[in-house]
Amino acid sequence: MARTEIVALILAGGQGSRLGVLTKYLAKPAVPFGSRYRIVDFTLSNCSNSGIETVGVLTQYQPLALNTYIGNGHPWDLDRNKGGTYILPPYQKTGHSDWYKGTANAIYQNIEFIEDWDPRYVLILSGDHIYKMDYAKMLETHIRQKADATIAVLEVPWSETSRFGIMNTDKQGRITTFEEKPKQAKSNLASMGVYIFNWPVLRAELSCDEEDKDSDHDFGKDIIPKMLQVGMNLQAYRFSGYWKDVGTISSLWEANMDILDRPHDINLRDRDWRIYSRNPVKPSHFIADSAEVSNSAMTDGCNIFGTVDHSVLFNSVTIEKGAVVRDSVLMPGVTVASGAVLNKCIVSFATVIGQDVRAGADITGRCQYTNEHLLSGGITVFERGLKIRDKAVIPGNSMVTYNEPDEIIETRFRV
Amino acid sequence: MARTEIVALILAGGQGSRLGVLTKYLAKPAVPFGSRYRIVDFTLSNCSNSGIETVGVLTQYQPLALNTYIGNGHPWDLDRNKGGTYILPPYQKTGHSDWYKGTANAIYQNIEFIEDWDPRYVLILSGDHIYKMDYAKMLETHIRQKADATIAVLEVPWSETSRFGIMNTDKQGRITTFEEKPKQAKSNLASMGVYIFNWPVLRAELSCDEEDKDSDHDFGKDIIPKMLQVGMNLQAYRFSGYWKDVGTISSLWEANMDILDRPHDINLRDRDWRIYSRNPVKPSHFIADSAEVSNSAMTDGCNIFGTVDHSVLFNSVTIEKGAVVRDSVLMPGVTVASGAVLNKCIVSFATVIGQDVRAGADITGRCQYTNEHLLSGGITVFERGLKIRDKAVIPGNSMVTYNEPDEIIETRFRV
Amino acid sequence: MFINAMGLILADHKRIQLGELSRPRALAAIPFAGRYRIIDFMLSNMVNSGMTSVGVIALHKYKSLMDHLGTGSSWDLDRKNKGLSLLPPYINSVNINDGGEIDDLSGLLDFFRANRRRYVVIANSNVVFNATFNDFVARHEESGADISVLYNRDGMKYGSPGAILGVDRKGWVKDVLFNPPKPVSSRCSMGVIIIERERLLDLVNEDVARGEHDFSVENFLRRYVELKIFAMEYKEVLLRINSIQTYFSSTMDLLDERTRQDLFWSGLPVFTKVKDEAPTLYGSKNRAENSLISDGCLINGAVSNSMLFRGVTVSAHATIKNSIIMQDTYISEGVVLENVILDKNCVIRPGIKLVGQKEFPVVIGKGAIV
Amino acid sequence: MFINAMGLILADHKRIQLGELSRPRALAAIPFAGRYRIIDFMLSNMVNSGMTSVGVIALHKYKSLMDHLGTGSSWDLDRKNKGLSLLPPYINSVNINDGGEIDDLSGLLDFFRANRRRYVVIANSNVVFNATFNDFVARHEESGADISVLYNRDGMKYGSPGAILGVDRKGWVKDVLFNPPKPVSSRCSMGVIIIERERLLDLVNEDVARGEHDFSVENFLRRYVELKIFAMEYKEVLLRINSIQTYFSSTMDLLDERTRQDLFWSGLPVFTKVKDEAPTLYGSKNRAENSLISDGCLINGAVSNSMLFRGVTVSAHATIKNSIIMQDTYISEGVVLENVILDKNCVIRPGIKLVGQKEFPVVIGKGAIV
Repeated sequence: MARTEIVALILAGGQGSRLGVLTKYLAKPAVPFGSRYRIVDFTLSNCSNSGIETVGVLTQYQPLALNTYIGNGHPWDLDRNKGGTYILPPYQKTGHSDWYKGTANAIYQNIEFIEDWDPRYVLILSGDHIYKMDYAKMLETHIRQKADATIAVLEVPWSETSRFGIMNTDKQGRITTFEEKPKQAKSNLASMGVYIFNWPVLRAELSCDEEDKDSDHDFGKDIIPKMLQVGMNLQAYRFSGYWKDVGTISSLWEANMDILDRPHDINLRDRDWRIYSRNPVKPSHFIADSAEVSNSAMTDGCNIFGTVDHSVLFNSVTIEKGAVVRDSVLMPGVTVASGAVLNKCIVSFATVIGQDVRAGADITGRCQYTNEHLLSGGITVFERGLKIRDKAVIPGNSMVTYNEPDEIIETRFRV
Repeated sequence: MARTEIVALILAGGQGSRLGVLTKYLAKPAVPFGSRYRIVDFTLSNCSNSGIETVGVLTQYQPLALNTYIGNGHPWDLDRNKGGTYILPPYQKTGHSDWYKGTANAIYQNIEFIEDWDPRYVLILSGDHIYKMDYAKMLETHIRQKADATIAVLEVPWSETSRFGIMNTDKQGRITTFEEKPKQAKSNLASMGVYIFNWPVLRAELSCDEEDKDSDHDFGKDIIPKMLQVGMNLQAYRFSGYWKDVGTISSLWEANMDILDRPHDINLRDRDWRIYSRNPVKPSHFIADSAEVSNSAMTDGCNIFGTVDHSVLFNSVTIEKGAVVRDSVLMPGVTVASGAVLNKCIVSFATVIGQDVRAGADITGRCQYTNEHLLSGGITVFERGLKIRDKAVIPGNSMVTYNEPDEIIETRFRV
Repeated sequence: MFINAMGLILADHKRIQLGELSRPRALAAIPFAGRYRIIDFMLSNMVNSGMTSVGVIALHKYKSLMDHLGTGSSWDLDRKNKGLSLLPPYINSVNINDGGEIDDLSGLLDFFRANRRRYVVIANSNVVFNATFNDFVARHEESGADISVLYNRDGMKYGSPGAILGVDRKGWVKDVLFNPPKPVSSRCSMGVIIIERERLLDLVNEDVARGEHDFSVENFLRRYVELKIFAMEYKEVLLRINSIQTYFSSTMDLLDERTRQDLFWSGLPVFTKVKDEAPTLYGSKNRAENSLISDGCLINGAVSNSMLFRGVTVSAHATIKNSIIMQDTYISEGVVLENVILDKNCVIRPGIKLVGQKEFPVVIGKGAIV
Repeated sequence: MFINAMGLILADHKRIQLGELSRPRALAAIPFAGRYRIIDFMLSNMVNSGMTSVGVIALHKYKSLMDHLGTGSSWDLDRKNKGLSLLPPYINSVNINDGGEIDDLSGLLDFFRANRRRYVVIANSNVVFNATFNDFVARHEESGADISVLYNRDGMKYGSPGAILGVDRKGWVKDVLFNPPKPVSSRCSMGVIIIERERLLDLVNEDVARGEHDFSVENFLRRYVELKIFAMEYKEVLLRINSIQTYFSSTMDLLDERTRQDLFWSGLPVFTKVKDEAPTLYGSKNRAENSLISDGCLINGAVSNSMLFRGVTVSAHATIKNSIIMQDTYISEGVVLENVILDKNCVIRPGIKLVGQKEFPVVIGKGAIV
């Protein structure tokens, strides 16, 4: 094992602009999810549980929080002397420098990093999906099928095929054609954005693609179609189980609610496939005499004096007496003061909801923060580090972000 | 200790172009030094031995080798859960992105990183000096003197003052004026490029400096003079002991020879202040019957069948029978084939010197690789990963770098 | 940050046994406060003081302690030069059963020789508080004492208080009484002392030479006539665990706001082994109040005035009152528990009723199926 | 990479004693080959096979082994879930001197329960070779055997060869002779076996039930009649350390090019604890030849056909021939050594002469001042 069998590369460079203020200071993979986790915990834990020990995280946009969150990689058992986690932003080479231009270009720019490990296989992952998957089994299939590349696919409802990259395969699972967001799909097998490549093959394709002036340098649009065109053996690896792209506010909210409504689908209590995360180091949570908690998930450091229903609370959330929180997601350190009522709200780090605030899906109307471009269904989002004025009323579909103090925002503070 | 007392930041972003081909693929701090070390090992070990546990390494140019060398920080005991080492390249923020423009700007761009640790003090270091220093003692002095900033200084010969930033101090050690490379120095106390700042003070200065369109955003040129101008308390902290800037080929060569000629000055055998490095995992070195080794340093994995005199060999160097190496520095994996004679050569990673090659200071004349701009005194430098043709003759002051095969270079290979 | 001291924790205490809870493990390894083992508090105090070298003397039943401490990484003590050293008794002969001897103190001497800090903070593991030692070490240095000892004013509070200190006006210890029937003072040793490493080495070497193998805080205090012992008061929240009763009442104290704030929210984190449990899920018909509940639980029944450790399942129609339920224990439907301590991995079958008294809680050992 | 096996190394062997070298430490912890302890080779083989879970059973004198292994980070085994587990005898009673019992096997059972891999590779620590177990585990799986055992053809080479295997044409073990006066076959067990974890658990549980507490590779081989044991040959370089003589000759074998290449330069690294020594410095008038020399030495004398460990000082006019000098030993001016083994931290005073014979080297224990 002097050479490294497989290197995983997580594409975490996108700005995640559809998540609005949630990614204003954070790369998307660092966004909190599911009471105890960050989105990237799922991919990192999958790597660790699959026995993959060398993981590069390709960042570009706001990598700092992700960098400090991943740190030495210890929470995922990825603090290896050989291998481990590496944050890979674009860098300056002799004479020139480039930001990452597309998924394929991002890998192209890290050929040197990959070559240092001399791997047989490279696993390309995306940092913004919620799922549990054993990549070792996928690799076994890849090797058995003598594939040049293997793409993980899952069945999606026929009505949604037009949102995905769709694989058409023969009976043996070999991919015959690939259609990016087809209007009339011939199959409902959608690409999960999880690829295993033989490294020499991918290296050649990346170099070739880099020369192509017309290419978008994207795996789905460019690399895969070209490989199919020249007749390479691309295999589809079928995945069944919970999988969710949390790229939009509504999908992020839904995936959080799935933890409550469909706990067995993603099953966070599976001790043979733990999802690891960096621990906040807080005491057990406290449920006071006055509290009422139902259909909810919470974790260490919460202090609950009010009513919480069908909500996901992250560590160190305080719900004061008389406050009511429903169908909401409250990120670490959020305080909801007495008398406040939240419905279908997503509140980012440490924001303080003032007394008697009313916000969310049950409040109709519009305000200066109404954002129907990114929000729907009444979901209301608060930026991190805000103090919301007592008694403020905030209608659904609002994206509350600091500009200057106004009738809704009293002040902001550093988180 | 919930907040971090002090954060160290190592400026490792410079291209180190005066080191020529030695920094073609490596940032300067990653250049091998002293048989077992990389240049940055001294600064990292100083941090670790001083009890500093949070270290940011600001990189820009070719950070990859440095990134993989530092890895999880374990060799320096800096693989902390809280703290540890962080590679900090410039990154993309919402709306804009910048490369580092000067030493002060590099720190400015990492204000967010520093703020995350909420430190009282910030230690600014340079990644290309060879010295052993207890920063904890410097911090004690800084605190005792109630300084806004403390600058480490050492006495240099009066004849060399014009090459340094010179501090003029009063009797209590408070800096009165600072002169950058003065023609007529009033003192011989030179800045070592080691600064401790009270973080709130530095943060304010950095923000102020960033606004200044005329500033070069440099600590020595801009930040320090401005602080003196407004009457802040800047203290000089006297250091005595071995210190060397290895920014040029000749100073790098000299510092390597110092290990042999003045072993007690830097004293690598001091068990109370070990210099840590990433271990190459090789067996003990082998000295054959036919070998003659004198006045030399070497380490694990070497196989010596020839003659080695007054030279510094890194791990896994092979000297074949009949080869002669004098006054040279051979980096990891170099092979010198039988009959070859090297004098005052610096050979980078894995390069193979062919049979009967003659190279270095005792060969007069010029060749296509002669470089009197960067080289003097006959020092001859070889790029990494070259195979030098058997019987080639290479005069002193040559910088051998691959362009295409010629009468000197047979081929090159990946290292 | 740069504290010039190292720590030494005594995982066992000859006089302290917690019945069923002590059976499978050392005192230091007894689970406490939902997510922790007792030792976590003292270890965190040392780490929060900036110590990077801590030894733990374990004499027996150290397996769960070893498992808990692991490489020390949870306390950031997985140092290159062994930040955390478990010091079990070393067996120096070929086979213990062939009459080998156990040599506790020579391992200890090695530890002190290998870790050169000026001072050593030696602590029993039965006291729970949240503080750093930096100021105490500085005051010890100023005092010129051979040994400094920490105490608080708990002397009147407990029936079996340990070592009561007689202290003069300047703070020097003039008298030490062990478990006196009628305390002469309310100053009660916390079992935490500070001593110079070199001085300690001399004292231990002396003990070894005398054939004395019993290393304890109390033995040092006993020497108050020949050694200058300085007493320093600790005024914040402190819990003492001396018995099942004090274990139970200390846990219940954590439900008190002030105690909880002081122990957990003063800004100094309490580190413990990370378990990567799922978040706790509350069902639609649970009733939880005035309780501390850890990660990984499933709460479908009624829980009040109780402490639930990680991974506890409370089924529907179960009622838990004034109880302590340890890790991964399963409470079936219709169970009724009051004043009960259930150790790890118990299963309480449907409809079972267990009721103890506040002063005499029912204690069920590890892994029991009731 | 994804090997479905865990490792178990037996740090001691009842029948193997290396005199002075064994006195302060377990067999596995004896320094070997300049930078290593004997166990490093087996540990590296396991790590290079992709194992992330290795147990080490140590029965006595395990202090230097504990110090050497540390958190396991040198072998990249400082895993979240304890990659490296030292399994000392667990003392389950309150005080061993009060008649407590030592329970080796229950700790072992816990280890097997906590680490779920399909196969276990169990190895004695006295064999030195460099290989991965991946192919052997695959062949064991195909064979359908209960146990597979590795052997080589060393049977005729050593006087006291250990277990000689009688093997039929298909590779099944039909006879096992321990230290026979006249070997019936040259197939000599390497003391390395492969067995399914579940099967092993059954066998150990059986042993426990029978009151049998001796866990050894040889005891498994003894059961060749009731169990199907498959023999697999290892054909590369192998050193066996059974005695001071074989320890000495094995070291000298390393000066041979082929042995050195096979053990160290085959592409599989041999990991050991990193010491961060300085580079070795050669003075102007030294004379070194045909020797292996480790980091941190100062060489000013004559060294030939020898093995120098880390941090050895050889003063001017000293002569070292056919010798093994361990870590941090100091050789003064004018010393003459021939066929000598010096343990760690020795000081040889000026002008001292020590001469042994190749078959009977002079052995000087740890820390001696001669």
